[in-house]
Amino acid sequence: MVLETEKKQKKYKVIGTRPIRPDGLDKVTGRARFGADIDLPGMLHGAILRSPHAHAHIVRIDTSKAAALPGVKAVVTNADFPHVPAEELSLGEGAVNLVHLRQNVLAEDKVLYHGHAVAAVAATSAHIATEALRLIDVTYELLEPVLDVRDAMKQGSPILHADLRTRDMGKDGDIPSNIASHLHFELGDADHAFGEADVVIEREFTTRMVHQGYIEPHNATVSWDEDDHLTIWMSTQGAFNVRDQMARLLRLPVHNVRVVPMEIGGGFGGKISVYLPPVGAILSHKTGRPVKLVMNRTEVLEATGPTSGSYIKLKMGATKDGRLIAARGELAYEAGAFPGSPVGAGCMTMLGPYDIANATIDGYDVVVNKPRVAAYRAPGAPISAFACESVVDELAEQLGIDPLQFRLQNASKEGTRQLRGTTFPPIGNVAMIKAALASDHYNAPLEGPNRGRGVANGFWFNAGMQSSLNASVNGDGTVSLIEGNTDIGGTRASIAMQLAETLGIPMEAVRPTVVDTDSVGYNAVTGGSRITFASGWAAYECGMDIRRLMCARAAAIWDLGEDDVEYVDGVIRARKDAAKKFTFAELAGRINSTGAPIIGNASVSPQTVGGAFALHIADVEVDPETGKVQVLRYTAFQDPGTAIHPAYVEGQMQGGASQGIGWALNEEYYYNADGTLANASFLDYRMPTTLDLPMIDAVMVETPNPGHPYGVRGVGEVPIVPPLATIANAVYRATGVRFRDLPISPRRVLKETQGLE
Amino acid sequence: MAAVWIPPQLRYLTRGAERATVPGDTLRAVIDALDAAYPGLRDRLCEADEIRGHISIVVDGDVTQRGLTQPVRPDSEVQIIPAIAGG
Amino acid sequence: MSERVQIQATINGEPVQFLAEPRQSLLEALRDELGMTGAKEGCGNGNCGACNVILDGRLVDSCIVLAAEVEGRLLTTIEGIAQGNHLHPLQQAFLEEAALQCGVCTPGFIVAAKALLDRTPHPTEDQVRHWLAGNLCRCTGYDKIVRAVLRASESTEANA
Amino acid sequence: MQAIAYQSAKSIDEAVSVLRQWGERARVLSGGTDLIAQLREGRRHDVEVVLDIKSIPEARELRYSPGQGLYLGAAVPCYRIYEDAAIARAYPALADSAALIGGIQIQSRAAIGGNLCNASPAADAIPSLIALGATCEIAGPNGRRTLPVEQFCIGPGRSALEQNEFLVALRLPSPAAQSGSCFLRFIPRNEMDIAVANAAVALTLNPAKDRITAARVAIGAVAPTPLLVPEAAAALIGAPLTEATLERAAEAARAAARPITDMRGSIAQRRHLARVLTRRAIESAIQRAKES
Repeated sequence: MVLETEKKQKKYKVIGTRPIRPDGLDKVTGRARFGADIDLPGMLHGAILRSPHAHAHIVRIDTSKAAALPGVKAVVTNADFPHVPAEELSLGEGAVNLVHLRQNVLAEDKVLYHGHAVAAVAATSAHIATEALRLIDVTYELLEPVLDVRDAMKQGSPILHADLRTRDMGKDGDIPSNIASHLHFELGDADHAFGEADVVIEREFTTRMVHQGYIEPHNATVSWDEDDHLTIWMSTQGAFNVRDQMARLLRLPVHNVRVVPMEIGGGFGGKISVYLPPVGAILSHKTGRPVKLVMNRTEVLEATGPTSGSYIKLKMGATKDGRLIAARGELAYEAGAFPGSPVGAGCMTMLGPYDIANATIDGYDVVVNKPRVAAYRAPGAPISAFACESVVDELAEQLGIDPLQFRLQNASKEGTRQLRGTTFPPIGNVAMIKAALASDHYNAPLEGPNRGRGVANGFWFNAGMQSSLNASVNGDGTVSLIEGNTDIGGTRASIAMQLAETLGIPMEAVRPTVVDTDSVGYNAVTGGSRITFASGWAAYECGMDIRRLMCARAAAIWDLGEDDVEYVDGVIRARKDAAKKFTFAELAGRINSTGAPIIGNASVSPQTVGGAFALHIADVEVDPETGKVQVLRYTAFQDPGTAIHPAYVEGQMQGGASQGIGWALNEEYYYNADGTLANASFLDYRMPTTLDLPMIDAVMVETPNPGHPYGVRGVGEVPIVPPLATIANAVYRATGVRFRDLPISPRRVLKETQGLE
Repeated sequence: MAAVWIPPQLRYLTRGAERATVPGDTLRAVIDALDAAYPGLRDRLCEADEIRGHISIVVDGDVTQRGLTQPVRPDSEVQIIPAIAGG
Repeated sequence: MSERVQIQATINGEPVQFLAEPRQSLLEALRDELGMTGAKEGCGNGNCGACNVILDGRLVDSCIVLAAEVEGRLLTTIEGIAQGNHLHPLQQAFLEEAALQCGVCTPGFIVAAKALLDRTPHPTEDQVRHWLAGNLCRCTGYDKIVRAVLRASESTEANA
Repeated sequence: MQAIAYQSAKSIDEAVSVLRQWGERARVLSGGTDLIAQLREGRRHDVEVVLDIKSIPEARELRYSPGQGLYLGAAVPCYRIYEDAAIARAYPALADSAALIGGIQIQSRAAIGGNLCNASPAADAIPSLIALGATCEIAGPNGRRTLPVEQFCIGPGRSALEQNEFLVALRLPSPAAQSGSCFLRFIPRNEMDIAVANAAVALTLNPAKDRITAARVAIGAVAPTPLLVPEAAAALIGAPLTEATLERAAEAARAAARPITDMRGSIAQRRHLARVLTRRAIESAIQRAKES
């Protein structure tokens, strides 16, 4: 359902429609080529030996028996990598230290988590490669692991990295620490404001590591040629990022590395950093043959992706009349084995839905003996929103104000100053909350015992970054669009639609193709909710480029000045002579008989991302005897700016909501005391099934982003921000118990409601 | 003159000042002017001739993708924040 | 390298002979020996449904079937759902309902839904959800998938 | 995974001779949903031969008659049980188990016999088999023998099968008139999980349907093996159908449970669930008995 806050004239022809996606046919017939579907002549299969321990020195690795197994062609360890300097490498958003990246890909002198890669084999079959792993003899000297963020921050805790110092806005501490960085934000005067508050609530929250849970495991097939050219076929959110990471890690010129992005079976942020390609590269270099590596599910869960477990202490204050005036927060996020948790975004998004003048927030990025975290859909924001939206809910309750009304009267709007110091451009927060207040769901009675309704809001920045693409006009009036962004959720459609809109032609006349890193200009990752925004903007610029070229060509044909020709609704016409006009297809048919081919080019780095808000409503029922929570009804509201392809916007909203519901209820990394991960399978890492979710109603409340030619805001990430607190607030109303530790699993519900440990 | 918000951790360099107004039509010029007023600030923000990897600079509400060449207007607001990642 | 054995089966209506190692799963044989890569491996232990095929009329996870077990049996894979260039109503409904995002679970869902409609031509939403509970999708929240299956079930062709 | 050989036996004798030849290095494949996953995950390095018993007539036969009871071949997949209306009516707890093991895909292959032989403490079929009084038919080098199903599991993953023996079939007695049974399990999701706890109840009512004349109660995932709980049955037999009776039986199940804490559940949670599930299963079994 699309609700518009401004009466939008029917100004678009393509935007806002729901065409079939260009890559759909291949995906419903099984023809689409994903990374694991690659098969090359002479290809070897790789496998990786992983640490059974959470924290240990590697004393010795004996690969001789494995190397002797018939069919094994190479065995490698970290020592096979060239040395790299300890420099930062930008991953588009955020950065990674090259040494840490290399140590994560294959452990150097220490293993830092259960599942940490230690050695790798290439063999003539995948089965032989895994057999060979059992023949590699590794001697470990065990160290005490530290698994919880609060333990890791304590003095005297086991230290993961002897050289790690706490970084504080560009300045480093002087003693070894597991606290990789400390962030500090201040807005107004929180101390003073708390003195003026009538109601103050302070609570503590914890969350566990959770995984993105993409269905397709990581994969990479690498061919290192004799002339040091490297080709990588893989599943990645950012082919150019992979190219740059590989060039730096392997000390190769960038143009020696070509990355071919295959279809990608989900990423959610977890397929940006590299895991397999560097290993595949050194195996291929050693054997002179292409090497294919595909993770199994256990490897995916043990050694890739999760987002942080956390501890948050949050205090908020409000006046009697229901004004939020002060917040103080302390956020500690687990980074896993290497620095880089999303605590900064957690701090900066937490208060985004509110106009709150005084806040002091501290953030801590903390290493623990668990896998290095990766980005996960609005990284950091769901965790802090869980805390904030729980406290806000409790404040509203204490003040006797309806929880949505309370959110409305404190809602951030254009001009509201945020914690990071910036003010909001036009945003849709208020309109969205009003739509939720007026909705059928919020006004429907919820009857029956053990049921409750919860709401929560969420904010995410969205990202801009670099996009490049080009498009060729074909003789029959069709357009071939070349782009460099992996299409995870329908972006071929949303980009092609913006080009078609700009050109005034049907979407079906545009054929988009995602190409490799040698075949199009630089593109940043498919992430940060940026593709429909930024690559869509590039499509607009590219379309405008084509329009100019088409007008110039028509002017030449008619012997007019370029200014005498205009482009209106897909028709190129002389301004002063109604008889002189071409449809797009007519002029396209004359391109090659009148001059050079017409190719539009665009490269952009837009910044005016607009910001996105989501508000969710959930009804739940709790079985008081078993502690199980069933979601009965769920509605997601969101401001997409302009929904280019509304069906895929709804899909993002529904998908984000369901990931968040899983996070709230049953998903968690379960560690044994020795630091081994106990539930590294889809059997015991409990993502929602069809029976765990209701239909998820998606309501788009459009407030166009003035910073985009078509008003687009990113839509992919923000829908995962509110569900954690939405569910917790609903369970509170069903049980009378506030759940401040996730997940709200049956075990935890029984513990909190019946004292069953 | 552009208004620069000084993050709390760097205020020891600005003698406690939360805001500084400095001239400059690019981010580089703004940071140079800041460093002239408050020596040491540039080193905390930049490495070689680039913004440090873990720091983002926001000009008029948007995280700059253009680094030190980012244009700055006389009425611009500039914030210095930790870099963030998106998924 | 263990001894490869010869296996004969009927796949998507065609008699097929192939060689496979006894340790290879049916999924591995389809993908690596027969080049039929439509079925995907998502978990390798029967907990996600991405590898679904229909074996003698029953829906199975091909990752936990040995290739050697299919000797003499009938298989339908995602590659055999469309009739030539004519999409199955389920495939058409998945496209029109936008019931896929990344698309990696899609072949499994379509094969599973086909097995459902083959025996229950007009399922309720509950029946669809129950039948598809062995197939994981992480992108969609299942909403549009369930709608697509229900929509396809309204098509008379789906029951042909 | 290591190289293996695959053998499909056509008769019990052929299967026994393969087992005699390979001993511990052979494993029996019925549905394969546990075994193949274990092999692929590297948890069965010792296996060199997989012996498929699906082609042995006695292992794939499913036969029911009200007089003879149920003959359930060890390799019969789950769906054949719940899709057979007469069997599902006579042995509702067994049908409950068959419909709860895995998703549809798993039920196409997984066999009740295989579920038993895997001997998981949390197995979804075993409590039902115990409650319904099943007997195991076992073949081996010394011929055939039978064993009450509650004696089959002797530890997590360990069964009473002797070297070179295998399970051919299960026999379940015909239910008496006015009988009902039910199997329930608790999982955090609604599909694709291992039971945190489970319970099966089979009982018979008197002709007036106001008293229980016979009962068997079994619980799972709360001890190293699924447990028969005679104390729970004793609490039911002859007692009036009151809340207090049900609670006494449920409490007996709770008392019999001796679970562990692991990633799937805690000791306190499992004991509690043993009580809740037992009581709910009794209620459902009574209802089914009344409707039978």
